[in-house]
Amino acid sequence: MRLLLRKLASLLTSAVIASFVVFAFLAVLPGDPAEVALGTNATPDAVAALRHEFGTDRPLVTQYLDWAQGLLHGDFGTSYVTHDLIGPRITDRFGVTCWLALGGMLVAVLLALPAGVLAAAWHRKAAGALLSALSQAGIAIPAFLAGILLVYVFAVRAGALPAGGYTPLAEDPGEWARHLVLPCLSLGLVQGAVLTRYVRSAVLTVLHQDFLRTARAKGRRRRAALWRHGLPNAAVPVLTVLGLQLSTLLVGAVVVERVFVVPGLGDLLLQGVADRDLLLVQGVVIVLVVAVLVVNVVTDLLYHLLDPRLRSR
Amino acid sequence: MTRSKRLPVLVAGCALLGGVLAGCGSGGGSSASGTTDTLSVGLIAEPASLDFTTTDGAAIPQAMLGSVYEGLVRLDQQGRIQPHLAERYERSDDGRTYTFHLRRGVRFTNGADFTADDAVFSIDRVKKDWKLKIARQMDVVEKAEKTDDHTVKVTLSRPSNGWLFSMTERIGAMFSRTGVADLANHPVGTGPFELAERRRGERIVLDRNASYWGTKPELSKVTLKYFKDAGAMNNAMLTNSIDVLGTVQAPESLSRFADTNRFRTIEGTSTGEVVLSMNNAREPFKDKRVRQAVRHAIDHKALVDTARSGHGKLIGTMATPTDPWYEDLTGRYPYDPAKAKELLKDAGAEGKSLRLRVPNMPYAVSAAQVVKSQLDQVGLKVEIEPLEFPARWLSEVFTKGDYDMSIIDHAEPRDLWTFADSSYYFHYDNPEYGKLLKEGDAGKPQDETARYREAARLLSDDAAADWLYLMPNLMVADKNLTGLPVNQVGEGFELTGVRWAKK
Amino acid sequence: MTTAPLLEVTGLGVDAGAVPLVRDVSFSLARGERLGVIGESGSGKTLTALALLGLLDDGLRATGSARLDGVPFDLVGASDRDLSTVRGRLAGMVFQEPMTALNPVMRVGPQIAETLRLHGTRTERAAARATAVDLLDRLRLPDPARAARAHPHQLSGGQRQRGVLGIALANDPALLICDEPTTALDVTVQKDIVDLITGLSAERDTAVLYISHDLALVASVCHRVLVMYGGRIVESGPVRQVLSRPAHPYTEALLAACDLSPGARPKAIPGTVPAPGALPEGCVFRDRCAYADDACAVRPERVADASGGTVACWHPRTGAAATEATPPPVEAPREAGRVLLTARKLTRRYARPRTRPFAPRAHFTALEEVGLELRAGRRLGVVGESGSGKTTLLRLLAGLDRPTAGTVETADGVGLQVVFQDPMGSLDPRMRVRDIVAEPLRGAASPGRVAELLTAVGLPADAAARYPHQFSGGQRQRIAIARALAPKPSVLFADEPVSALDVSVRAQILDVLRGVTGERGMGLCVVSHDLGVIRYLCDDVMVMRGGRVVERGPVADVWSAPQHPYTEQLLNAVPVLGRSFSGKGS
Amino acid sequence: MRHRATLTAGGALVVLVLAAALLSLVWTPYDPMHVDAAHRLAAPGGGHLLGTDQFGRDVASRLMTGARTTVFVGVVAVGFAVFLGVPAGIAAGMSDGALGALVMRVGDFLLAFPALLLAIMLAAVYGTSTLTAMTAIGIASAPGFARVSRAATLRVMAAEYIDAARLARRSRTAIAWRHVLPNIRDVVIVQVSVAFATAVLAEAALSYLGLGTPPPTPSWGRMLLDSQELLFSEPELCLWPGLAVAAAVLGLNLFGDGLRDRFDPTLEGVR
Repeated sequence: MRLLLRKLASLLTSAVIASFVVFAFLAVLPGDPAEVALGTNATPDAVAALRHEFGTDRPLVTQYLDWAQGLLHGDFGTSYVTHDLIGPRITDRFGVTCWLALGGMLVAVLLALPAGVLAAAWHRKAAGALLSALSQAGIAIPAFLAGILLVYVFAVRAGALPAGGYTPLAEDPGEWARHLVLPCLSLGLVQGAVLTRYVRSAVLTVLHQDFLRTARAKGRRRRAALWRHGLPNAAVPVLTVLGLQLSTLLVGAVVVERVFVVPGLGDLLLQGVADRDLLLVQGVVIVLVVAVLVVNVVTDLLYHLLDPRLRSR
Repeated sequence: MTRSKRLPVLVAGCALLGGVLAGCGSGGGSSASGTTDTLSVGLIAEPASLDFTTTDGAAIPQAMLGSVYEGLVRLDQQGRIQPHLAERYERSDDGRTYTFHLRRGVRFTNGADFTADDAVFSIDRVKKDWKLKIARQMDVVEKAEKTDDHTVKVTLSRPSNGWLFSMTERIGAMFSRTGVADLANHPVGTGPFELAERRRGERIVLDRNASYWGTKPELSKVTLKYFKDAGAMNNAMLTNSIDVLGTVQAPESLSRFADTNRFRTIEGTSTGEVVLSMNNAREPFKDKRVRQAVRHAIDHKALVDTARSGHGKLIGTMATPTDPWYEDLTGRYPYDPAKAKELLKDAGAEGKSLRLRVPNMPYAVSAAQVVKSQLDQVGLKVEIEPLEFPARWLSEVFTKGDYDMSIIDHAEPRDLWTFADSSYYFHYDNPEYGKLLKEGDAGKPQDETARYREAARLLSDDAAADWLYLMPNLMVADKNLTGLPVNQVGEGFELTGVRWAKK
Repeated sequence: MTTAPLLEVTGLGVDAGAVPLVRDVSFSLARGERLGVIGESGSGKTLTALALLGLLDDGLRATGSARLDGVPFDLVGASDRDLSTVRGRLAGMVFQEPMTALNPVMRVGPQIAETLRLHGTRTERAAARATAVDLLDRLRLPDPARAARAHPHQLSGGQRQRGVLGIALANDPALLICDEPTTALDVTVQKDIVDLITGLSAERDTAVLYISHDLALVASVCHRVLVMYGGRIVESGPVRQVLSRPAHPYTEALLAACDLSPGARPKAIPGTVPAPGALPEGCVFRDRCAYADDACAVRPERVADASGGTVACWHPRTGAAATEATPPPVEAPREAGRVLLTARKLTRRYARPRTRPFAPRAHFTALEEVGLELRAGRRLGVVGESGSGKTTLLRLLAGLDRPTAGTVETADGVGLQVVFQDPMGSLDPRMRVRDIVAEPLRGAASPGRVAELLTAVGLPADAAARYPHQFSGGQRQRIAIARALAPKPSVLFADEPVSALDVSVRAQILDVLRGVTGERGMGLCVVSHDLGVIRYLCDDVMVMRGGRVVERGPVADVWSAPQHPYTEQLLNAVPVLGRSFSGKGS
Repeated sequence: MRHRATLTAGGALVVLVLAAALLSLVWTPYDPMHVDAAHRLAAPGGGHLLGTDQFGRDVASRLMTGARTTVFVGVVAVGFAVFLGVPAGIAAGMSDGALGALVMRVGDFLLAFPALLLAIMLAAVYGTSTLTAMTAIGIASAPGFARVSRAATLRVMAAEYIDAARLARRSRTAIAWRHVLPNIRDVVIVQVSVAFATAVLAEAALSYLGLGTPPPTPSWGRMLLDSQELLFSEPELCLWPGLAVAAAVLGLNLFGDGLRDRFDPTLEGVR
């Protein structure tokens, strides 16, 4: 409980600093949002009026405080470009990105757990070397390249799955799933390869630990000892990696969204940058950063929960 | 205010101005929804609002003009001005007075009759309430008066052919005196369609206007589906969830629609000239010889073949085939690297470093790479710098004029005047050219054609810029659809004539 | 013990690929018998034990035969499935390192209960847990119920080893294999564990295979002993006979090297333990043996000798232990010189991490009000178990740490240097020996000075150009001593100077320390947990416990008449060879 | 001796990429930026080893020049990260308490801004260029260096030879130079190869998003982006840059693993 409070406090500090950094960073963006909104057909008066309407003529500190205060209430402000509330747009997109990241995570875990454990258990055999080699190859392939290859195989050649696009879950669950398969695979295969290496190394470390020998000395068979005593211990370092990976996936989704034309946060972010939609970019970045921070804290807490050595401290 | 003071609608390629449909027809077939009287059109770039009187951008008139709103006059597929809500109109000999005889029995979708009062109201409103610079086109109007319920007399402060043309565009749209309360969400017009539903981020649905004055559309419902990206739209077309792919972003993707049993590719002209602009105010382009050298150095055919997979008509000046003054000037500067080198040598501009600052749109970046390669061949050193569009490109290139060369699609129709304003980012400064445009604008319609043709030639000869190609109006449609327009001539998206072929 | 043996091992070998690690190990073990296996690191004693239960690492392969009474198959070469029915039921095992032998994420009770349920001794979870608590109680763990609920990290080393012992003994096995079970523990704890093992063995007629490098400990535990060297058994026999009248030169040399008793003159075995695969042809001990001759080029068979033991040697020793042959060195009585360093009321506290924000910091007192005086020419030993504060004291005295309270004063011109415990970690692996030795001289070192220092500690002069990893542990410790001597300090501190070294080279290092400080009239302060080392090396001793000094005085006085009960307990806990032989039946 | 095979294979791939990059400085089969309408989308073989792209540019030449971009970005970004991260890590490791905690906090905080996010933000402010990409990747990789060098420094500082050096009255800087740096060198070198691989991936991703090296300078990510449109008709155009990225990353990873195993034999087989 104390730990939870402490972690939350540190999360809050980080988030505040992050919001400040993001704001400061984007405040120096060239390009006046009011000018952009009105396009080439704007009069200077109109620009000034709009600038006032947006509040971009106020001092930066006021703007920051205003924005940060809004954030606390979940209010991300109104877009300079599209004139609608940013909050709901981010929420919409965040859901999509979350599905992608979670789907990718699922693929990665389903792939890496068996592959990593087997690669470790067979580390002196050819099959183990093969698994390691495959995971090495997997790590070397960027997610977007995996995406392109998957599109080629499953969409272009086989025509079995859509090459891109997205259908909301509420609209058609079947189509939703069909559209998510390839993006999640391309995220998951690569992260799975990375994870496989960590699982393998965690299991290998455990394999060489005394308590596993103790377990076998008490009559556990090799595999049962690994399963009952080895894996719970190997899970501890793997969990940390999982947390880091979920963060990686959240951000990695940006690229994969581009490959598969999925309307997620990354897509929104790139659009915001192109439109010079300052508030939108700020909003998306802060959401991503806070998401990463939250994932880190949750991982940390789980880590403490899983490892009694840390728990009692 | 001369016509030349107008600012253009700059469109970064077909991305923003989708295919514009016009034409006639009626029939059967089956739509994305399986019925024969509905249509689904895929477009890129959703309008942020439905009110083009306060919000700029090509997407709103694309969706609204011609379908929901109509003007007194309209453009036909050949780019000629035809009477529309006005049955006919007369131009006085001095060219300062236009008398419009309004069609009777025309009703707004809010039930009100369309009368001379509405026409005057609409014209005055542009002058009074519109916030956009485009409204300046109405500055030339001295007064608009109602002669009787169905006649309107418009008096101009000086003769202007351009004004009549602009009445076919946004500013000519007729509004109801009682229907302008919430234009952003509840547009009220006289057009063949009315707004049924608008879902932000997804679609605009238009229903047939049951009380339309003219030939009623075959289609009872049209859905404009907006996509974030060409890929998604292509997929939608492939999976039959749209019937028309309103704009083909990358010509390379046409290969996916090669199945002639399902698809038809429509390629026509648009009003978008893809211009390789050269900053006339800066060295080395102050020197006409350097500009000429650039025009000689570029193999336009090769450029279209490589950067556009061959899709795109070659043009030689700021005019399109649907402009009355159009003539083929592509032979003025044939591809001739030797000549280019010679000109550069004469001008002492060999080995100059040039910044080619282009919007980061695929068509512009593609073309830029070819331009760079070809200019490098004649000894120039070109550095490509893609800038985010619209924000950075607008502020750095368009507003500040901080560039040597750029590439952008000038999508606005009849935009010769952009070269007449020396403060415009081309910074082309030739009084002779301005004079020609002024005379053309003020003269009789036939003078307009002659003068403008002359101006276009002058522009080309002066190498005020280089015209890489004409952006094609490239669409893919279900093969059973007929009545789709081939050419994109104006701002609006006319759906009236589209129909499914009979079985 | 006339019935069939419980365990019969014949021709056991272990190979790593083509490299033989253990060869031709044969012995038998009767019910209730305790058999010791003695050897230095690399002798193959642990591998032998692991091979018996099929617990060898993946790359290793066992050959030969090992039959356990009541098991229908040969333990060597049996499948994992078959062996798993033997392990934990008929044979239990206790490992060297209690800190890692238990599953860190599982409570101790369930780990013991698991063994019970695995072999069907108890089927109910609750019953198994209850039995586990009983077991811990029998292992004399205070508050066994709480210990069963604890995670391993919440227990001390001794408590953990009792847990491991609980796992091994849960199903009342006929055979208990102990691999250095107390090496990682303090002497007083070691005594408890050893007493437990011998007690339970006697009570339940459990046979014990007890592996250790500590001769005295084996002597106190076992009836019989096997001496291993180079992967082979070189000698075996009743413990008393083997350790008092060794037949094999290696046993003899080992006994000589580790005898630090008063008046003894320990003698190191020349050379180092050869790596597996680099063993000489013929007798494995040939190249280090004082008696080796041409005959030894042929490997001697292990033959029974008259007194019931076996020995593999062409020149078995028959006489008494070699220690008696060399008289103790005669040292001139040393005068206590001037006071070099005075420490007063040294206290050191460490802050514990805050348990919650803004809570007052909790402190842990490592050292409390300790004072002492070091004089020229005197050697002070500081002895204590883990957590006694002895290392903290040394760091404060040497100026490596600052006291929370109290003062350390050094007389004018007095330099301090330290010889550290770990000869691996105390030398920068990236530096050449000459740079290491010259470092305290700060560039003022001539090659001659370095050579001189190296010679003083018994290293060849060409050592200067080499890197630390090219030396053995003993040699590295000599380098460390040379470095410490370089700036001509008046006081030398030594922190457990020999505890990381093999038994056979300890004596050398102690002699070097004694020699260099004696010659230079330096003050020496040695910190050690090993009472033998202190007694051998020092004039005075300070016994520490829990950050305080419990007793101090001249070594001879403290040993002969300890004043404090803890000192007495400590002294009694240390197994001593001679003492072990008395009062033990076989 | 498995690490030897890993090291050799990885080294070979790395050398291949480096060689291609260096060679491209003086020679490529064709001008990688030369547009040739007459030979667009030429099949591999014949005059063009790997064919040409939609602009008729020689793919092999572009791959070679792309290697140069990759190596350049990697070297500068990783160099920047080393320069930033290693001193910070050593300082944090050598000073107990506040400074160490601060450096680690900053590092943790930076971890919440992955390279991609940084690059997007930087690109928004300073525009897309190789420099922004390099800076973003460099900043994002720095915490990794700080982290490993701090951990390694802590290990070194716990060694008794540091105590010995303090007894020899060595100054802190001298200890850092003479003892810490040489002893964390291996760890840093391994991290360099890991970070380099990450940099290659990040550069490719950024170029693919259009936020990296601007055209027409060939970069592998950009080539992938450009060829994606042609996936349906000319899929092999995606293959070459894809293979190049994978080979470079694979090579660096294998090389790093090999080095790691070689420097620390106890870790052989364990990651």
